[in-house]
Order: sequence, then structure tokens, then C-alpha cells
Amino acid sequence: MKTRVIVIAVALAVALVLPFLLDAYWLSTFVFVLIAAIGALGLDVLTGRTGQISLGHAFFLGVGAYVGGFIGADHGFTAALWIPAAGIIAGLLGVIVGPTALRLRGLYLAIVTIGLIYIGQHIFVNVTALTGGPGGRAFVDPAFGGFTFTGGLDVAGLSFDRNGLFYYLALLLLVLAMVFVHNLARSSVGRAMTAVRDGELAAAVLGVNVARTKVAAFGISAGLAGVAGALYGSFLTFAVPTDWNLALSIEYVVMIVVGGMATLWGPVLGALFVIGLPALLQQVSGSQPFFGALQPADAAAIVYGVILIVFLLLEPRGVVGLVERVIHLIKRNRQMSLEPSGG
Amino acid sequence: MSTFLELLFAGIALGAVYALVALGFTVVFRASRVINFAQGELLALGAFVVSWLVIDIHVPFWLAFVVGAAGTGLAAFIFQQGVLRFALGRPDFTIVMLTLGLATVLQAVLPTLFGSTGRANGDPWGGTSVRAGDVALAWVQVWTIVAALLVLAAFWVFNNHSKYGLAMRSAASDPEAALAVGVPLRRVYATAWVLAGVVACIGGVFLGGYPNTVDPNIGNTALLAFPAIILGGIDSTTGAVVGGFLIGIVEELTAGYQPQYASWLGSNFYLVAPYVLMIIVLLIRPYGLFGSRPAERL
Amino acid sequence: MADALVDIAGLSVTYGGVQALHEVTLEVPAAGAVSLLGPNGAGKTSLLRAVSGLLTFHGGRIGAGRISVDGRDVTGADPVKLARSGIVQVLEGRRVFADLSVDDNLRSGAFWQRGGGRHGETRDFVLDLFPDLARCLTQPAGLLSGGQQQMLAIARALMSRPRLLLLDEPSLGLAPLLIRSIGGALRRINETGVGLLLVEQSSALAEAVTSRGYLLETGHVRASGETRELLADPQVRAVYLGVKTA
Amino acid sequence: MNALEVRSLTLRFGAVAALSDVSFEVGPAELFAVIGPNGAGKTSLFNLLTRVYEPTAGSVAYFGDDMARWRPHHLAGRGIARTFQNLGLFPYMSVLDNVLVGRGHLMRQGVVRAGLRPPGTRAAEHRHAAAARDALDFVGLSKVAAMPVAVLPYGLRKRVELARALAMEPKLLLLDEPVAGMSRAERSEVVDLITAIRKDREMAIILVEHDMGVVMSLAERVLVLDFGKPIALGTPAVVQRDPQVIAAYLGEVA
Repeated sequence: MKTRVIVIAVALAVALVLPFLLDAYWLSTFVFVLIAAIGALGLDVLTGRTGQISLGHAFFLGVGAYVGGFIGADHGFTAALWIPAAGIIAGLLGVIVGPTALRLRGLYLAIVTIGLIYIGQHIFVNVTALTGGPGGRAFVDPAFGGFTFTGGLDVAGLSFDRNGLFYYLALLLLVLAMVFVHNLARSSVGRAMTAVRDGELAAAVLGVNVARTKVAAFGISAGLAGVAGALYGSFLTFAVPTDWNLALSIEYVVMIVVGGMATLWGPVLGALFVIGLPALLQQVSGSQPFFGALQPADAAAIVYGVILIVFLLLEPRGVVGLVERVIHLIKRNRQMSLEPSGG
Repeated sequence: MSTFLELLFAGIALGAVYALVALGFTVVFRASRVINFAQGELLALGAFVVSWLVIDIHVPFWLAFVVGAAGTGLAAFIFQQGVLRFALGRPDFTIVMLTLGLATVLQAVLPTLFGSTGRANGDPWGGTSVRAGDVALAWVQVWTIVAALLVLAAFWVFNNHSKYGLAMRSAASDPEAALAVGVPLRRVYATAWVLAGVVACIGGVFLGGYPNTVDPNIGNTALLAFPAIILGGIDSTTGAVVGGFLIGIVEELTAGYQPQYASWLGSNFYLVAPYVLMIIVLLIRPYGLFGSRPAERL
Repeated sequence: MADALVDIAGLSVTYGGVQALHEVTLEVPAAGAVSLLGPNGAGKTSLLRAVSGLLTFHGGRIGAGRISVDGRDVTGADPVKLARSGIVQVLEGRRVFADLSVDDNLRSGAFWQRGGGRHGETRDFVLDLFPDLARCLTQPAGLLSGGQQQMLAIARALMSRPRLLLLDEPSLGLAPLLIRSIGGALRRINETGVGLLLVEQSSALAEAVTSRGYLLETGHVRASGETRELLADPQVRAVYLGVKTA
Repeated sequence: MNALEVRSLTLRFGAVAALSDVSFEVGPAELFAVIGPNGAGKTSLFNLLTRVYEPTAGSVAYFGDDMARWRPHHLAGRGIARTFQNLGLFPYMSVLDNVLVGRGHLMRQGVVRAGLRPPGTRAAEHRHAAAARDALDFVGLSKVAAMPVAVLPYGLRKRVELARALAMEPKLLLLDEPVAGMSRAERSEVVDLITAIRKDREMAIILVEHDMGVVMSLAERVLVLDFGKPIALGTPAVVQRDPQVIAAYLGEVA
């Protein structure tokens, strides 16, 4: 218990001072990591904890972005309104779409959620008033009252630029989301989700309302995706409907699998990996192809595809499982060295 | 009327492509109960290899086709032996994720090897067509239909009249019982993957025939075959083919008539029509038109 | 022993951390028929799986001991290899390939036989043994009655021309008349020189088919001997009927 | 009023009758056992009683209410708890959480409250965790409460199921082979446990079991099934001497 408090305190401290140690490139990379972590946390509630494979996450990210754009950019409302609204509206949409999936299991569900991506893109392309159509649309930086992120902020001798402000906003929202998911996991709702994942029929006989539990998981998952999508759009400043595609969904699935499913830190570590790795390779190569025509982004995709395969085969519990193993090993070694030798 | 006939024929040809793609999915699914999410990338791989052989190496098309199919089969075999073999008995989720891993890798490797822009497919048909009455039929469409029927017939023979076809069906029905009487599961799974690779290449070449380009996105187009296999039921070969034709026809007819009669559905609605149809069918029959409900036990 | 078909010595089997068999020693004489008796969870199925190699399919492991068939050590061998060398298990609950025809089910069992089981004396023998099956060769196996499915499961195993047949509760859920007819078939199979290792919970079939038996309870061999005497033993009756032994 | 009244219950899968024309009733504090050889239809009976299967014919009344329209997840709220033959536990959850799943119907949390965890919710969680610990204490498992179920040996897992069923605060408890795969010592412990449960609280118990020793020492009445048909119903002593029962279990030897 004590070590956990220390770990959290250290992680938080590092997260708080990090922007001062990073150059602009890495700061913006970390903003993307934090935003993706929020979305991945949502997907993990649905896939990792409730066992419903979804490849439709990108759709809800898109919905969040457009809600943000509509309320924030088109109507000029405060970010204190459009960020939660993006979560709530995407979440409600998840609750509406969820029941469609209730009758379907496993792979059928995965395929239907792919359908959600394609149908979603079709709708995005055609609702031009909201999305700008095929040409895409612009978003605005978060603004609270008269204060906007665009110009940065100087306070108490410290200066924060746009990226810095985005970083702290995303960090705050991620921490809130993590607390929410952590609470959820140790509630009766969270236990019901795991029960549905590991044995639907047994869960039902124990009094778990399977349908309601799945719909709740869809709602939370879509809601967090909505918040992440709104931030993502705003940070990117521009998006076209085809941005919310299957590849994006798959990236999120890779995040939770590589990070470690049904764990609190897994989605965060997974986001760090999936977003951070291409950025790192880009940095190393200086945007030049590695050898032949291998682009940094492709090199990253190859690496994370291979790592996904390696993790699945060797450590299905992801990075979190790996870390736990290492800790276990260290503990055991320490115990052994503490025990008197000989005898 | 001739518009309708042309659309219908185009639909059947497109359906034949979907059927070819869908067969690749079903062969893996039937043997091992998983969906191979890398099927689309295998298909792209096959199309690229054939295109490269024809355009860059100047190999005659039909020879290139055979070599490409063998190469794609080999790639699938390597993945099965190098990766999936070690996941035998793991949850379906793990295996599906492994195929997603392969898809991710292939998706990045292909543009590196063959360039990220489209290239000529290498097929000899181009835009040529033949006239039947007042209806124009493109050669590529004719050949697609012929190929689909040939592959389907080959599948039927393999399934019903070969030792491994039978072994595959028994392995799909009950792997443990098959193993208990000596059916070599590993070899059966390997065979299934090789076949999936070969069929992927065939599907890829014909998909590249519309309209004579191969680009890395061709793998995504293959995902449009999903509604076909779902409509037919993943475990049914006949279903996959019927589903394929159905989707093809629906798509072409939608493309032909929807802008005129239901423009409020938006432009390019035909691209998502298969998915809309799939969702409607699944809500009525959760296991497809021909699929069977898996038994569940406590 | 040199003339034993199956010789099991000190066999221990574990699943994860759970031990299912404790140092079981057992023997099936050449062309013999032996039954394994005992309540649910006694480890009978695990013993069959250890011999047929299917243990790994269930995440089980042989912890200690040795299994030899015909004097050859087959401990932990691959199930396909074992099946090819004539050791075949008939799983509990029949497990026919429900959507395949009866004929295809039979042919599945003949994967390694020349001709793939389309004809030949094995097929003739099997169809003569179970005339019911001959009458419905083209039907999907799933539509057969429970008794016919059990016959098919045995027939399918026979198609691989086994030396040793491992049978897991072939009487499960069958009416007495059918059990008797299965028993008759098993006796005939045994008479052709095929060894039988029969797991049975209800003992009518065990007594009809096998001469020797072993009583397993919680992974230990508790008793062994003539099947008839074993079943008359008060200890065995206690296990089955809960009659207190004074 | 009887806890359960079963009338002419029949279940067919295609042409195969898993259960035919089974009738019995169970008193509000009775321990009623169902026995029979493998495949006799005992688990099918449980699946009917817990609404996992739909009966082909016949009816079941629970404290006078017809169960025909209930869904499986309604049972817990009505006071019916069940253990499973093949363990209905969730292997990756801790022992305590497994037990707490059984109390979900008593907690009635919404998603928002669960995620925000206000003091009231937190207090309720603690209260239910305490109740779950009591149940674990009762079966002697408080020491392993924090362990994932997957690491426990089979015998202890069966006890976790028992603790969970108790924590559901049932009026009717269905036990599906609670001692299968256990050693003699473990079996007698479970028998003691069930005896203690009955002393502690009033509830009806239906016990499906192979082990006749356990049945004889616990049950007030026994129903014997064979091929889905009831062949005897009565006190253990009577059933044990019934020639048809002996034949079903021991074949021609009797």
C-alpha cells in the first residue's frame, strides 16, 4: 500500500515537471500521449474489462471532436462546456449503439463495430455543416471565459505556451478519468463487467444484468473516447472525416493490449508506447527514410506490430504484466539476500 | 433495362471479387474458428507481388499469377508456423490480435517494398470489353466471374473429396475429437493458412482489376467483404459466396439508383450499403443467413 | 511385464497446481480389457488422457511416472503420433462431428489409412458391428440418437485400426438396452485382439466387457482385481451407494 | 408455503428427452437431494430451475410465484442462489470480489455513483465487503480473500462458490455437486459446513450430488433420476434399499 502511494506520487511529480524538461517536439508528442491515454482507458473498460472487442472506437473519437467543434468553434462556448459535452454526447451515442451489439458475441461484434467505422465516416462526410465534408474542418483551442490557450500563460514567473497548457489540461483530465475508472473497477458495476467478460451465463445466474452492464461499458467507453476526440481535434486544429478510420481504432486496440488489459496503468503505458515510438523514430531519423524507402511511421508500425505479437505470445498481460514480473523478481532477490545464507 | 442488366452484371462481377475475398476468411475460420484480420493485407501482398513480377520483371501474367499465389501462400504459412503455432489453445481474442499484429506489420512493409502510390495491376485486360447484345461486359469482369466459379469449384472438390478437406471440417467441428482419432491438427491449420494465402492472391489480383491499380489501401477494400461473410455466416462456404454476390449486387444497384431515388442518403452511399444491410440482417438473425448458433454450456 | 499391452508405473498428473493422479500403477494385458471405476473427479479421464496424449490439450502435465505400450515408452508423446501407432481415445459425451455425415465421420478416423476409409475390411467390420450406421451413412451425425452417436464415436475410432481403445464412459446417458448392445460390440472388438481400457461410472457395462478392474478415488488406486469381485466389494459399494462400512 | 413446487417438468433437445415429467416440492427449510447416474438429467434440472433453459413442458413455482417469465438475472433478487458443477467462478478476480459479485443485486449502484464513489457509496462498499468477509470466514477462507481464484486448488474453489452463494442471502440454495473431486477429509468438512449453514439460517437447499455418502448424511428426502425420469422419491434410508435405484447405480451386480 505504501509503495503504491509512493509510486503514484513520483509518477505525478514527474508528470508535473516534465513539460519544463522537454523541447517543443516532445512536449506536443506527450500531449498526444495523454489524450490517447484517455481514449485508451475508455476502450479498456469495454474490451479489457467487459470483454467486448470493439474496432469502432475511432467513430466515437470523431463524434467527440465534432461536438467540440460545434459547441466550441461554431458557437464560441467555453471549453468548460464543450469538453464535458463531447463526453456526454459520445457516451449517449455509445449507449444507443450498444444495444445493437447485445445480441452479438466476440468476432461478430468486432465486425459490426468495423461497420460502425464505415457508416460513421459516411455520415461524417455527408453532414457537411458539422464536419466540413470531405475537405474537413478547423477546431479552436480551448478557451475559458476570455482566456484562450492560443496565447499561452505567464503566471508566478513561469511561462506556459499553448502546448504546455494543453499538456496540463490533458493531464488533469487523464487523472480524473483514471480515478473514475479505478473507482468503477472496485464497484459492483466493475465486478459485474469482469463477471460478464469471464462467464456471461454464470454472471446472469448470480444476478448480474448482463445487458445493462454491457450498455454501461459501451457508454463509458464512448464517453471517454468523446473527451479524447474533442481534445485531439482541438490540439490538431484540423481534421477530415477519413481521419476517424479503422487504423486509428486498431491503434487504440494495440495500446490496451501492449499496455496490459484490465489494468489502470496499461492504457497509459500503451498510449505512451504507440504514440511515443513513431515520434522517437521520427526524431532519430530526422524525418528521412531509414534505409531504402522505409518511412519512420512505417518503421514504427512494424516495430509495434512485432511487439504486439511478441507480447501476445510471451506476456499476455502487457507492459504492466512485465513490470509486475520484474518487481516480483526484485522482491524475491531482496528476500533471498536478506535471508541468512548457509544452513 | 440495359442499364439494369449492366448494373446487375457489374454487381455479379463485384460480388465474385467479394466472394473470392470472403472465401479466404472462411477457410481460416472453418479450420480454426478465428477471423484473420490480416486477410486484406495478404490480399494486397499477392496483388503487389503479381504486379511487380509483370511490370518490373516482365514475367508473363499467368505465370506471375501462379508465382504470386504460391508466394502469398508461403507468407501465410510462415506466419502460421512462426507465430500462430505457438498460440494453439489460447483464447480466440489472442489469436485475432495476432492476426491484427500481422496486418499492422504488412501494412507498413508493403509501401516500403512497392511504394505508397498506386501502380498498374499487371492484368492483361485493361479497359477492354465484350458486347453481349446491347450490354457491355468488361473482360476483367468476365474473368473475375470465371475465376470465382473456378475457385469455388476447387474448394468444393477439396472440401468434399480430399483427405485434408475432410480433416479441416472435422477439426472445425471438434478439434479435440479430431486429435483423438489422429487428425493432425497442426498440419490442418497450416494447410488452411496456405490456402487462405493462395485465395488472397487471387482475390487481390481481381480486386486490383477495378480499375487496374494496386495500392496499399487495397487491403482495406477487402474489409468490404466482411458484410459478405457475416451475411452468409462465417462458417459456411456457400454462405460466403452467396453473401459475396448479394453484397456485390446490392452495392452496384445502390450505386446506380440511390443518387436518383434516395439522394438524401448522401453521396457514395453505395460504399456503406453492404454494412447497413449487414447490420439489419444481424439484428434479425444474429448468426447470419446461413450460420449456425454456437452451442453454449455452463 | 513383457506381455502387457499397457504398462503404467507411478503415474502422476497435474493441471496447473492441482494434482489429478497420484502414482497410479496399472496394467492392461495383451488383448485384455480393463475397466477404471470410481466416482466423478477420481481422475479416470485424466488417466485416459495421459495415455492418449490429449493431456496437453487440457493444460495437464505428467509429473512423474512412465507409460509404455507394447513395451515402448510413450510417456508424453504427441497425440497424433500415438493415434498413428494405434492408441485412440473415444471421448466422453460421444463428440461426433455433428454437421458432418456419418460417412465423413468414419473417414475422419481413417486419416492415416490408405484409401481414406472409403472401403476395406476395417470399414466392413465396423459397419457389420454397427448395422445402424450402415443404414444412415449420408445423414448428418448430429441427427442420430444418443446411442447411435456413441456407436459412431466408437466406429470412428476403430477406423484408425487401433491396438488399444480408450473409452470414456460410453454408457453415459444411454438406456439399458443400448448399453447392452454397446457392451456386445465392445466384446466383439476385444475378441479381435484390440485392447480396451474402459472408464465407467455405472458398472453394468464394466462387468459385461472387462475381466479386470481398478477402483480410483481422488487420484489414487484404491483397489484392483476381477471386475465382478471388485464390484461386489463392500468398499466399492460404499463409494457408489454411500452404504457405511462397519 | 413450499419453497419450490415442480410440476411435470419436461425438457427435450430435439428427439432426446433430458427430463421427462418430473414433479416434486421442497419445503421452506428442507434439504432435498437429487441423485442419479451421469447423464440422468440432474444438471438439466438445475438449468431449468435457474431459467438457463426453457422447459418444454411443465411449471415451477417459487414460494407460490410462477417462474415462467423470469430471466436468469432475476433469480438473485428473489433469493435464489446457485453453485455450478464446473465452477461458475471468475478466475482473474480475487476471492473476495467473486463473493461480492453475488451481492451485486443487493447494492444497486449506478455507473456514475460507482465512478465518483461518494462517501455513501464507499460506506456501502465497506458494508458489503464486510458481509462477504463474514461468508468467507464461515467457510474458512478469510485468509485467501485477496488471492485471485485462479491460484486456488479445486477444493477451495468449491468453497468460494459456497461462500458466494451464502453471501447472496438466499432463501433457496441450489448446490450442484459440491463435493465432486474432493478427498474424503474435504468431503466431510463440506458436510459439516452445510450442516452448520442449516443450523445458522433457514433456507431450502436442493443438492445434486453423486456421492451417496454425502447425500445420505444430509438429505431429508431424495429424488432419484435415471435417464431423465424419476424412479424413486423418499427418505434416504428407503431410497437406498430401492431395487430400481440399486440397479441404476450398480447394474446387474445387485
